Amino acid sequence: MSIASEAAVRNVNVSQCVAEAINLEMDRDASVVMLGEDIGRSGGVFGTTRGLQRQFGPDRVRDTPISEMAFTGMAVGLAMEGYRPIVEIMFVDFIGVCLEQVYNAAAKIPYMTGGAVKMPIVFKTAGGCIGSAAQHSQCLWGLFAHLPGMRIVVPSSPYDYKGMMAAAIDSDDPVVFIEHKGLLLRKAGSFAHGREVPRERYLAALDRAAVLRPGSDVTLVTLSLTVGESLAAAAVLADEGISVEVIDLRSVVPLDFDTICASVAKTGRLLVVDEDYLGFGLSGEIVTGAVERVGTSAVRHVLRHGVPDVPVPAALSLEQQIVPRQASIERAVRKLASRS
Amino acid sequence: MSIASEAAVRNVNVSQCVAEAINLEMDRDASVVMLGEDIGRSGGVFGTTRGLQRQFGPDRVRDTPISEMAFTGMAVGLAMEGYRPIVEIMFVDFIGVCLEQVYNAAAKIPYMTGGAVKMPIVFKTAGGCIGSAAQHSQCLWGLFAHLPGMRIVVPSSPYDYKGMMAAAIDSDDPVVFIEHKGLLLRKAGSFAHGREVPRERYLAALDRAAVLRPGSDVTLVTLSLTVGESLAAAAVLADEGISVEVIDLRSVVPLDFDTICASVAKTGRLLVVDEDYLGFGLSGEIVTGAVERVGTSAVRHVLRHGVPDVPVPAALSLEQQIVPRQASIERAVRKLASRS
Amino acid sequence: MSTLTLRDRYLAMVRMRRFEEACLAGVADREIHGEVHLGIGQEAIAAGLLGYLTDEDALVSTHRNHLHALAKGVPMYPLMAEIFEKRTGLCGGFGGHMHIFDLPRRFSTTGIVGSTLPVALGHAYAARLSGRASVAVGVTGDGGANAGGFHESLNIAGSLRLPLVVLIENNEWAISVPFEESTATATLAERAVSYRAWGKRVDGLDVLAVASAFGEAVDYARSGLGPAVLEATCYRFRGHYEGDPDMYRPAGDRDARRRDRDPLLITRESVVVEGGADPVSLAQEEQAIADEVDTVLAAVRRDLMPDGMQARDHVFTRGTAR
Amino acid sequence: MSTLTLRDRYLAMVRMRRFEEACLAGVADREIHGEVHLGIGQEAIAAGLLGYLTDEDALVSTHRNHLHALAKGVPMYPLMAEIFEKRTGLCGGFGGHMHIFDLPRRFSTTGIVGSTLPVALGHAYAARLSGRASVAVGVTGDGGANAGGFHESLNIAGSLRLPLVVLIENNEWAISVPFEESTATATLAERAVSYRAWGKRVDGLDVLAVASAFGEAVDYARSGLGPAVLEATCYRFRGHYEGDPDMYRPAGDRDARRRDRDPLLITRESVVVEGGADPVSLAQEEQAIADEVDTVLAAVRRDLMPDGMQARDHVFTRGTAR
Ligand SMILES: Cc1ncc(C[n+]2csc(CCOP(=O)(O)OP(=O)(O)O)c2C)c(N)n1
Ligand SMILES: Cc1ncc(C[n+]2csc(CCOP(=O)(O)OP(=O)(O)O)c2C)c(N)n1
Ligand SMILES: [Mg+2]
Ligand SMILES: [Mg+2]
Repeated sequence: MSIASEAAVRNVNVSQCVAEAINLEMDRDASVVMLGEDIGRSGGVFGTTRGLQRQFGPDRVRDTPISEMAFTGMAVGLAMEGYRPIVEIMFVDFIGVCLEQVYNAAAKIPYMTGGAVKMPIVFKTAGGCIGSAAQHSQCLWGLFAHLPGMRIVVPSSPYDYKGMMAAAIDSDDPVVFIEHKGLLLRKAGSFAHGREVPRERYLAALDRAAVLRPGSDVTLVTLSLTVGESLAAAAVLADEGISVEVIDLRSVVPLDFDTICASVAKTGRLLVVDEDYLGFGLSGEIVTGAVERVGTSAVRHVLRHGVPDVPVPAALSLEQQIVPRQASIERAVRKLASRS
Repeated sequence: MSIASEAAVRNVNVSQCVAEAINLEMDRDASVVMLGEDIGRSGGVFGTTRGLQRQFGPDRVRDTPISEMAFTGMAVGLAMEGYRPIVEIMFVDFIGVCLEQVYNAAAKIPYMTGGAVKMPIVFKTAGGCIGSAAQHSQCLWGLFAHLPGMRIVVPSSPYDYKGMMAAAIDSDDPVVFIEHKGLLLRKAGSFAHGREVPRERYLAALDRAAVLRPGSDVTLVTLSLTVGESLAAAAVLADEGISVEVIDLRSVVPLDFDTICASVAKTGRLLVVDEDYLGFGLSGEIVTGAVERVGTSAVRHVLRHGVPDVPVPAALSLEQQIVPRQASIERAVRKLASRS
Repeated sequence: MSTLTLRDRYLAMVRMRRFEEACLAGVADREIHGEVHLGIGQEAIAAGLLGYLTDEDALVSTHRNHLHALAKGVPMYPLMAEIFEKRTGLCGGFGGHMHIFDLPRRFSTTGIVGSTLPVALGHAYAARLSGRASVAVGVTGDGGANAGGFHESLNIAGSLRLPLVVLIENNEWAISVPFEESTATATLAERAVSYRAWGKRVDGLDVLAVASAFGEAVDYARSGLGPAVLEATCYRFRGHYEGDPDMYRPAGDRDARRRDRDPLLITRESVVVEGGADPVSLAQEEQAIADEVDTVLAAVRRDLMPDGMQARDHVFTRGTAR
Repeated sequence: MSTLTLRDRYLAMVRMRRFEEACLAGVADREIHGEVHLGIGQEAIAAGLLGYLTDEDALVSTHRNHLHALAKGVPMYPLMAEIFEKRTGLCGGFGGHMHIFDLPRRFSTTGIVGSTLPVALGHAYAARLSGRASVAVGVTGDGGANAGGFHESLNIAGSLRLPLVVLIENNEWAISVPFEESTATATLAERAVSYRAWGKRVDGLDVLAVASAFGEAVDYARSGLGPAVLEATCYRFRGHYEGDPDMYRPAGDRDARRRDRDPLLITRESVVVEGGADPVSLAQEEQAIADEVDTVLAAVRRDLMPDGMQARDHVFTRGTAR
């Protein structure tokens, strides 16, 4: 992926890219409707739905009461009626009040009906750490990924935020779309990758990882905000003589093992950087999946860097110790690169 | 673990072992209270609380309305008052209506308070497949395990059901105690391991795996109902000349990697048998944790056998294709043993 | 009010009872390998729904759903075949008794208590979006009315004046927990005021009373006034599920209720005594219904289970998410 | 009725306002790095609680919890220190503003809307178990009253007659969603009947009216009659959180409300005009409070953040679950 010429980089932030995608889909397809808290009158707490209610009216862009169980269930009913609902769970941390409708209904109905009923629902939600402590900083893609029947999409660049949201709405499968709070207000121009965001509609593939930086010593697999952190780390490490191949997963379910394994076969060293909890989640799945595919002899060294299975603490001094960011990623790469 | 003399094997089923454990704890500690649906008047849909309400009264053994969010939250309030609540979520599949209080409150409060507040709560629930299709057959220990702050206990034998329930109630940490519906009504005498259940109180360690059968070709790690299935498979495979070491995990969080790795270092072949969904869960964590500890060269071959990331279907003909049981475990071992 | 006669409703009740008995046979013979919840004793409620709903109206039911499916016009054969986990079932045997879906008839179910109303609310919202004058019926038991989704859904329906009809089958028990013990108020219908909803409690053994009240509720919701809550009282005749030892209810009381307050017998009596039905022709019709159900049962029993090789179908990853 | 005077309550309100302003300073200077929700404009409600609760009574609050903490007697210093994420805080800096816990005072909070009442219900149940004549207060906003936990908790409290007092701070907005748009009924207090609960709506800018109504509610619950629902109306003076652009509310209306209906000014007026307070001595007391808060703020600012090396403490696995 090449860095676009400055001329082509629009002065938009990531939230605007999301709003643009939803806008274009709603415009072309009257069956797309949206439900959630503060998505209408305010345009979303991060602005990802700005302008939509004004354009499409309060019925299609519905500000709901704080009743997540009811409105996630509404999406299931709407999907059975032929609508394509987008449901916003403001922060992913709140999923504990309504996981029921997501995993027991939306995710299972296509299977439980023997394929007779589709559930084209997007569960749009914001994750990631921006300093709001234990109940407002989680990622939780590992939680959703464990439960079959849903695509789990986690973009990292402005281009993908727009294109993957469009593809998520377009998909007939239930999709969990996890934004990072720390990216939503960033300008496209501040990104090192995927800065160029076309005005018109486009779809970005929902199940392909991207090699953002080629390298030969270490395969670094990551997603969401830590993609940018990892690219920055890789640049520093290159100066130290460590060549890091940075892979942006983009999708958690399904995982693109073709891309991951091709890289690991080359480097023999696999580092997974994950802002979600480390245990029983994404990183274990990637390491195991790679070992299953290319064998333990090809995967010579593995390392995981993620939130070490503690809640996210309030104080910055504590938070910095457990949330992966550029400096800690550099340390992890150095540690892995030194093994032989 | 030796097979007890028949004389010592009491004519109790697993549910009675659980009820006995709770009974003994409630008797010695007035702060132990229990909340849940159908635990009182009926003694539990599987009988795991039979007799408790008669003995300890309706206040300490409270039949609740179908209001899981309220009564899991009650347990949090009770714990802050110095009580040691046991909460029954009848089937683990229902956790989607009340995960919130479990993972955002009970599991995090000890950390969020900087260690000032303990949460000695047992979330007792039944999982596993006995033919009740997509919404009543899940295991979901992988879901809880991803969320930090809780012990996840999954016993397989009558001895452990009693001893680990006692230890769970005795623990100051929040514990998720996952029973298997297919074991609860089985008699102690029908088990090949842990059949001998003392009448008096005892505690079984909450964080140790057990090597139930030594072997040299394949390390088979499993838990819950598939422990018995694996032991039966290992006996058949022994006749074919394949020596299987069967490890009963007993605890999912924390995992006892000392025991797992000692075995893998010996056999070089690791098979994880898991009745939970395969992806992003226990099996990936075990494989990765083993690789991290003993290195890829020591773990020569790995294989996972679990529910292949589809919901559990209704029909027996379908269910048998996806739920691991003795015959499919035998096939998996043969497959792994043949690799060199 | 619908044009159905008491006799029509009675015969529908007979059909429902015979259907449940066919399922019972499937449990006894272990053809149905999952758990099964039957609606025996509650037929007057389902039969009271007849005549008010079209395929444009939705009905979302619970774990105890067979009678509602029949009332919504779901054909008996694929319904029974799904309960029997056969490939000819509505869901090809993937769903089973707690997961009945008939999309063209806007009928669906869930096995999770409290989860019906949110889904029904979605159907009600679809009516609003599409400008259809249809209603969505969400069924719950007395126990399910204590789940949070009840409150959330009714509040949304009330504030948006959505055409949601909440039908509460109050059979006095939620498994082993009696209604009075789990509920703060004497009735559930009185909660309607909290949601600016129409509310009424009706004797659920009296099929005509149910029909008239349900007709009112549907009219109210359909006309755009907002949600309606109809509580119909009844009694669960059997254990919570087939196999439930049911030791928590006083046996004497249960037996008396079943003997003296069977809606089928009560309704038959009305049909004969008040409706002046000819007992002989009525018995013939009853027999014809029994024969119909027997024929379906026999055919379903001959059907094949689904092909095991398809167990990984119908999920986009086809069991290879990883 | 408590023995506190109007003047006492007014001075408590001043203390609350100054406290919130100190937090504001912490946000402005980026000392507090997480999000912060302030209760400015809602002081008359918290000050109305004073005098009715002891340490045996519990209070469970929301994301907007500072004033409730002060009302419950949580000491200002460790409270502010926790909000400032300092090691001297109530939770050593691990919790932060949305997660305030003071166990000896039975005060706790959660950042998840709708999750307060279930926890408060647990305290109410503890009162029953231990035979204490204490109450548990669960706070919710108008928005939080639409969450399922509201219904589930009140129904349980009503059916067991538990001493749960639900305090609804109806500040007309849930972030950007106005009360009338999200709620089926004109008031929230009227929902009390669904739970066989005491219910009342009170003007939450009138501290004496709140005090008297809260006293009634607590008496009712304490005497074993069951739960009470007190809805106190008010207005959120600032954005939902500090940094909220708050473009969704008509600015003119907001400014007028803040200018003309500030509970601090209203109450001060009463203290002076009706209570005949000497303006000079009142101003001195106000100044003393401002000084007290300033002193605490200055000290908190000097405190250290927690030691980063402890970030894996306080979970039994110490970050090595795997
Ligand atoms: C969320 C949830 N909690 C508990 C259960 C287990 N369960 C199934 S049916 C039932 C009782 C339901 O009672 P009621 O709503 O009165 O319906 P009835 O069975 O009497 O028809 C319970 C507790 C469930 N399926 N889902
Ligand atoms: C379950 C859940 N949903 C959504 C949120 C996000 N959220 C935080 S505060 C809030 C509004 C709360 O409104 P209200 O209860 O009226 O309290 P107020 O902020 O007005 O004091 C929302 C939607 C949350 N924290 N938890
Ligand atoms: Mg019932
Ligand atoms: Mg509010």
